[in-house]
Amino acid sequence: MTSVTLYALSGMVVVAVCVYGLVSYPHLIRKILAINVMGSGIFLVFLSFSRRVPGENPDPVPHAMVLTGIVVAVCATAFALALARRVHEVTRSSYLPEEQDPPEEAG
Amino acid sequence: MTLSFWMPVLVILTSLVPSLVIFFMTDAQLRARRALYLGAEIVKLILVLFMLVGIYYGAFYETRVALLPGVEFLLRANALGMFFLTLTAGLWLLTTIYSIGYLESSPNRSRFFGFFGLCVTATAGIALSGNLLTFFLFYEMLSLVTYPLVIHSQTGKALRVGRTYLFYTLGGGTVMLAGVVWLYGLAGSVEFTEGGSLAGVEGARIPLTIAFVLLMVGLGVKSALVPLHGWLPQAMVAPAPVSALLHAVAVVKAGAFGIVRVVYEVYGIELSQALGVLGPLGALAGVTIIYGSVKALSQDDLKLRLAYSTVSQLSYITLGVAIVGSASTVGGVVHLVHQGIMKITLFFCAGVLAETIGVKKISEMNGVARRLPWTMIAFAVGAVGMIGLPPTAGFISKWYLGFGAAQGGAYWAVAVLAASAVLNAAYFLPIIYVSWFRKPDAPFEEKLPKGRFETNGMMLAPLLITAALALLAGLLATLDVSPLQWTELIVGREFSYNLDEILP
Amino acid sequence: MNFGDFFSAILWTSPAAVPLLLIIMLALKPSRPLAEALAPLAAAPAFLVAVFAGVGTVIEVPLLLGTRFGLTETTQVFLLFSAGLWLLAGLYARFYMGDGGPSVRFFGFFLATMCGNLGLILTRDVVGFYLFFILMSFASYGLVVHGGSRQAFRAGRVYLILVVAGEAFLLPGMILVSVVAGSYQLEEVPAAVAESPLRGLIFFLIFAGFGTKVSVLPLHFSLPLIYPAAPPPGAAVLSGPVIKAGLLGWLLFLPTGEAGPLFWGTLIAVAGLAAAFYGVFIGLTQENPKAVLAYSSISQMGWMTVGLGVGLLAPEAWPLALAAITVYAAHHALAKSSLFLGLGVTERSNSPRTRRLALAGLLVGALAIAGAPLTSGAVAKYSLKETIATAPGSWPGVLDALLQVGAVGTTLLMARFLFAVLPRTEPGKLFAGLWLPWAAQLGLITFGILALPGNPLQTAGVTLSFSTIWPVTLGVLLAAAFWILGPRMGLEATPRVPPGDILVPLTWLMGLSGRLREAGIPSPAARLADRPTNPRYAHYSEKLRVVYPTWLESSLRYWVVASLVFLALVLTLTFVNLSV
Amino acid sequence: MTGSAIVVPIMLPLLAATLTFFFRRGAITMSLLTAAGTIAAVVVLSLEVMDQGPLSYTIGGWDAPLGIELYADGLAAVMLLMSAFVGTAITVYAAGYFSGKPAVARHFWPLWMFAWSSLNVIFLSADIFNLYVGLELMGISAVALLTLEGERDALTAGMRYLLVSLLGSLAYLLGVALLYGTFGVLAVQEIGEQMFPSPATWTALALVTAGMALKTALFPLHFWLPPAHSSAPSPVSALLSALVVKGSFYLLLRLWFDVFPEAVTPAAGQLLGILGAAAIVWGSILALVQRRLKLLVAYSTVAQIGYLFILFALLTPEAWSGGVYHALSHAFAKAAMFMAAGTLMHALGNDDLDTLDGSSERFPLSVYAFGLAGITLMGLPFSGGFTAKWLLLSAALETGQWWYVTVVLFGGLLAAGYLLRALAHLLTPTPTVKVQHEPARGTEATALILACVALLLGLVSAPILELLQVGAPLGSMIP
Repeated sequence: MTSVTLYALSGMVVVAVCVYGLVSYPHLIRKILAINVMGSGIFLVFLSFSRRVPGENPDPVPHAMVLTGIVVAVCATAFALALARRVHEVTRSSYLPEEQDPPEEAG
Repeated sequence: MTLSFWMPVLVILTSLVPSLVIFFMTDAQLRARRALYLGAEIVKLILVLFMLVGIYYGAFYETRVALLPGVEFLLRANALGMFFLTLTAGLWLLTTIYSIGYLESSPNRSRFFGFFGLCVTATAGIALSGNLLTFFLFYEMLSLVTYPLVIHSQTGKALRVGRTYLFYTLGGGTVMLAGVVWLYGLAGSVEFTEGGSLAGVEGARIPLTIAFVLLMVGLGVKSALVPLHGWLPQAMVAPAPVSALLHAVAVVKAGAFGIVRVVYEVYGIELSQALGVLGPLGALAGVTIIYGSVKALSQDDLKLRLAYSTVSQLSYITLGVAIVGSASTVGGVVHLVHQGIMKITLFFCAGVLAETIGVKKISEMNGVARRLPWTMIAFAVGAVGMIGLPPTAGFISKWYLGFGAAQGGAYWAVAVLAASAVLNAAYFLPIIYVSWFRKPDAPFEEKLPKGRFETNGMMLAPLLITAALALLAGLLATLDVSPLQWTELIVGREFSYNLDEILP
Repeated sequence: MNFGDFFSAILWTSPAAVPLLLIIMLALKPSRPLAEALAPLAAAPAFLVAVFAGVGTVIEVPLLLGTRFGLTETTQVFLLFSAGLWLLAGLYARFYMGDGGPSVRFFGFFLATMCGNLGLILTRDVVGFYLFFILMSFASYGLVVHGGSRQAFRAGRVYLILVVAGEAFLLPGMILVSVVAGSYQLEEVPAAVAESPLRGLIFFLIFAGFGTKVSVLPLHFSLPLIYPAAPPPGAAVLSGPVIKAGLLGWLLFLPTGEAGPLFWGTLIAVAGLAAAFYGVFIGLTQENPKAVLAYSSISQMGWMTVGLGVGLLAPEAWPLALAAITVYAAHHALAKSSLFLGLGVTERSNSPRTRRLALAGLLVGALAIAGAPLTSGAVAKYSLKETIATAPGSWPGVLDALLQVGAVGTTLLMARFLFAVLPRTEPGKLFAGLWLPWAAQLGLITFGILALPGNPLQTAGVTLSFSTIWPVTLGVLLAAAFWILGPRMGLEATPRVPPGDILVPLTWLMGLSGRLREAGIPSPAARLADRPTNPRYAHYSEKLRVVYPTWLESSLRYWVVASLVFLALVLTLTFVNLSV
Repeated sequence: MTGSAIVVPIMLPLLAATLTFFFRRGAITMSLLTAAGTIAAVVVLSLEVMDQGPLSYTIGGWDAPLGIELYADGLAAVMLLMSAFVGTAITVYAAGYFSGKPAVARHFWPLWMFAWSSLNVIFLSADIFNLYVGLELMGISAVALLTLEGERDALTAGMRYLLVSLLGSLAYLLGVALLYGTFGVLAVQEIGEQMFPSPATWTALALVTAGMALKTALFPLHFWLPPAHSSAPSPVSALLSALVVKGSFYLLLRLWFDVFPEAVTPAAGQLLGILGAAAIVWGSILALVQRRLKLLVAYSTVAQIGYLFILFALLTPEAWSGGVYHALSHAFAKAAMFMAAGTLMHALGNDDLDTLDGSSERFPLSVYAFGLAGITLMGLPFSGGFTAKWLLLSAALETGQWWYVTVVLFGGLLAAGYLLRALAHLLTPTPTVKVQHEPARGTEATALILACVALLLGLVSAPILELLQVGAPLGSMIP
């Protein structure tokens, strides 16, 4: 297993874990975190591709993309956190409305 | 861009533009509105007559614009279209005069006249459509612009009915659209041509048959073929001029006109016969004729009775189309106009009764002829025409229909006509009877200020004119300007029928 | 069109056009007095045409589908007696219709009926005939209901139903006739019908269609209602020219003079015989003199029908039959309407002298109907007898005997009529205008025979044969016997059949569904329609429409669901691509 | 026009976003000027495309992969035209709508300009990573706009929307990573040329498609849309429904037809088509049971989005054009509809259908706008919706997939059903119509004009369709 594959696979594992987190934890902060970390997992996948051809200089493009991606992710996370706070202020709850009631009751 | 190109457009614009302008007028700008409206109508009528003469002498008017790549918007004046257009333009003028009298003091007149004009625009478009798509465009437009007229009073009932109306018409339109698209797929472009534009399509019998059924469903809704007629009696909540226009010219006639177009100028009579679709269509028309009449018998509401009568009468046109033969075709097509002038007379009368003395039910009509003799004379003329008695226009239609049917061996159709005559008599004669021979139960409630005539002159004049026309169209059927002669021209020129089968 | 053509068009259409013109003048206030004054004379142009215009000319007028006018020998006779009767009835009506002058409405309908009646005789094409026939049929409704009583309106309704029913037969009949003839010209109709494969159908339609007017059994039931309802001048034209129009319809449209199945002739002859005797039997039970006359008309029309049947049985002798029917029609029109006019005079006679005179007049009319010697009735019966002789097989013997028996019956019926008139009188003013037209008519039916072609003395002699004398004598004797002996033997209580006879069970049948409904037995259709919506369905519908979709929709919003759906989509898309 | 003008539709709103953030006073003027400038630039660009075929431009002369390459073909031009005209109308409407709410307006203008800019970025970008950036920017600004007024429903809906949007974008990003890993390039055209089916490309396709389906709210991933679109301030509802969902749809269209055509199987297209058909039915059914006007309109969006996806199943030039044309006319009509609904809601206090009874007496223009927009949504002549439907139907019949014919036609009827339900309320006269706020000047007219344009789109479809054929992936439908 090359390092490239290792990186890529571990990135995918991170993504998968985060998807699980996003799905199963109703708390907003956890969800936001899951998404944030999921972004990092994808960046990991990206970076793994920068050394596609062994022996050559690493491809700079994924770096540029990851940098841009990080900026975007930071913005998004910041905005999401701010929004979550507002939601909490207004609704006195850190959950989305449908997640507050146990699903079986709603059904 | 020549005269030939612009004439059809002009005819449509003469009603479209004033209607749009009227939306922006207040109810108070009465005089300006009337002047604009009547002016437009007269201009339109002149244009139509100009074209009519032109067509008679073989002129050619066509507007062709690409709508989609490969799909054209085509307006073309031919004899059949002009026939319908003339009816539209003429009755529009009369209906407008009538509505001016009818709606003297009601609110939202600008809206009313605006949509009214749009309705006529759509009908003119239908008349001038040169291909199936253009026809469909105006056909759907008609459904829409009539809706505000149906719900004009905006009562809960009117809105409910409006909804029913739209469901029927839009539903029909949707089904029809499938047929239209399919035909375009099969034939490339479906223009209305003499002998039928699909005549050259090889094979594809099943798709053609299905498309025919789809088209007939769409057209059948408007022309109120049973079982698609449910909306028509309900639509009676509309003001009388609207009912008049709905029943005589615009909506129902558009459907019937479409059936004529589709059978003769899209499929062509030979293809239609080969597909075996005319038999069921005729049977359906026959059922509708009887069913509508039977239902009319039990209605006490005058307008409702007239509505069911329309259901029945409309199918004469379909019947004429479905029976192969020149005489029945003439009978069916001429009924487009004949039924129009007769039914509009009846609705005008119903409106006068309601507006002048508040009579809406037949059970309230005892002795109304003493109060409104001229109106009831006109009513009687219309009713006699509906029964199909000579010398009215209705007789001519029925005679030709029966004649053609008998010539073609469709004796069942003759029987249907006879039965229908009896039923028509059974629901019209009692009305004439109570209005002329019974004594009024109580003094009539006078809803209009006393004037020179028995009712508002603006309402009286149109109905007398249409009644006279209904009489003259029958009496002078041999004259060159009569609807009958024009129909024979159409049938001979555009449907390529041999007119020798028709007796001189 | 040159002036000559134009003039002849005016001339030929005037019998129909003048009444129409007068109707319009009546409708408009300014010209009303003039129209009222002229209305009684409206039939004058027709009379002039009948007398002076020749047979054979046909002119075309561009009305409807092209209408043709003209006269044949038969229609000339029809026009002659019809126009004459219209004139007389018009003059009579002018004076009869109340002190305030004749009512505008009556004359409106009178003129319209006249227009139809005279028009149909003059017209030479199918459509024109149909037009005028319809006009006449519908317009006479106004004459029927003129009195405005409940009975009048009931009679009118029954009459209209029959008219409409007749229309239902006529329209297809006319259409088929035109189709098989390939022409609208009446001249070509009989031969074309006879040769057509559809002749059976056409025959039936025409027979039934005009049968409603001729009052052939069982379409006869309106007559006993409408005659009593209509005022005397109205009844006079209804019983005279109007009812004969139906007969004329038969003459013109049935395949007369052509070899056809004998079945038709038999059918018609039998139908005629049935009506001839049925009319007598039911008529004898009537109390109202006008109803008696109505049944007499049914009976007499039956005899004319017999003539037609014989004519169809023996096509080679058709001219003879035609002549007989025509003479009979003219006679009956004159005689029967004279009785109605006379009834009016009698009712208004308030002095014993005038009353006696009036009764004497009625007696003359009644004798004419009975076929007494020297009256038009005798001539009519004689010509019918001659026709009967041409019938094939054993028909002549049977018919001849029946004709004699019928004559006895008719005499009895007339006697019944006279007895019924005796007690009746209505106060009113008796004008000379009522007497004169009536007297003219009586003159025509008695001395009119002298005007017939041929030697007048010979004609008179013919009417004096034994066969005309004995039935009348026997009838008179029988009647006298009844009159004298009846009360003593308790024969006064003859069974009373209500006027319209079979109408009674018919109305009962027609009203059955209504009565059932009133009795609380709904029709199946009504039962279906009345079923209320099951609330349970409404509940389910609400669930299906609103509750379930909303629930499903909100459950999609759970993250678990949403994410799983998302993942499922990703996987499906991958799988879908892999799989191919 | 020199090639550099292609950046105007991106730069101008971006500039305006910055300026309006700092200078609140002239925000409206600046936005209107931006709108006018964008329209001008877009029209010129479209004429150019029509004239010369697809244009491409590298910003600052930096070539890919590091530079930013812009590309405009017929599809992009049509989308730009859509965003320019609808955007301008939204600007005008918002100027009136927010006139009484300076605090909200202050944030609205920069965010709106930002969203507009990012939308144009998506339409013009020629490489898949830039598309990601545009997508994220659009998503975030959309959520921010949605939560502007800070109401409870809007906040929770916005939160949900944000999470969904991020998930979708990340799925897309992962797809981009896989593509880059496979091909080593980012330019749309180049990947498209090299494309071959492989597990990596399949996975990438699946991720990208699912991500975009989520962001476009394709059934059954539409759950976030109705609450979000219905609770937003009305101009925002309009721009979300009309434009933002079209952004992600556009992306999907680009990728499927320009990047993945070699890897896509018909079965995948059928899957999307079937989901689209389901969306039409499901969205309509839900719209039929709504009690609130804006929710009804939002569910109508769910249904209308379904039409867009049918083209993936039909895969003919007509279907492709029809789908795009539907996106176009829907943008105009839905914006008009949300504007009209917003006017009524604002004026009458809430948007319960019962409350809206009789609004036609007071606000005829808005009700007309609603009705006219409805005509387009129902797909009736002469509207743009009809043209779209016509094309889709002919394609469905041509390919023999008659069930789509049924769905498309039936969808029109269902649309008529729910719109008439709303209209019936608007038209029912009631004696008590309590007007809380008079609508600001021009808001009603804007909605009406948009609705009219949506209607007229049917009449002028020939030139637009012609423009659309420039560089069309499936080949031109014009013979």
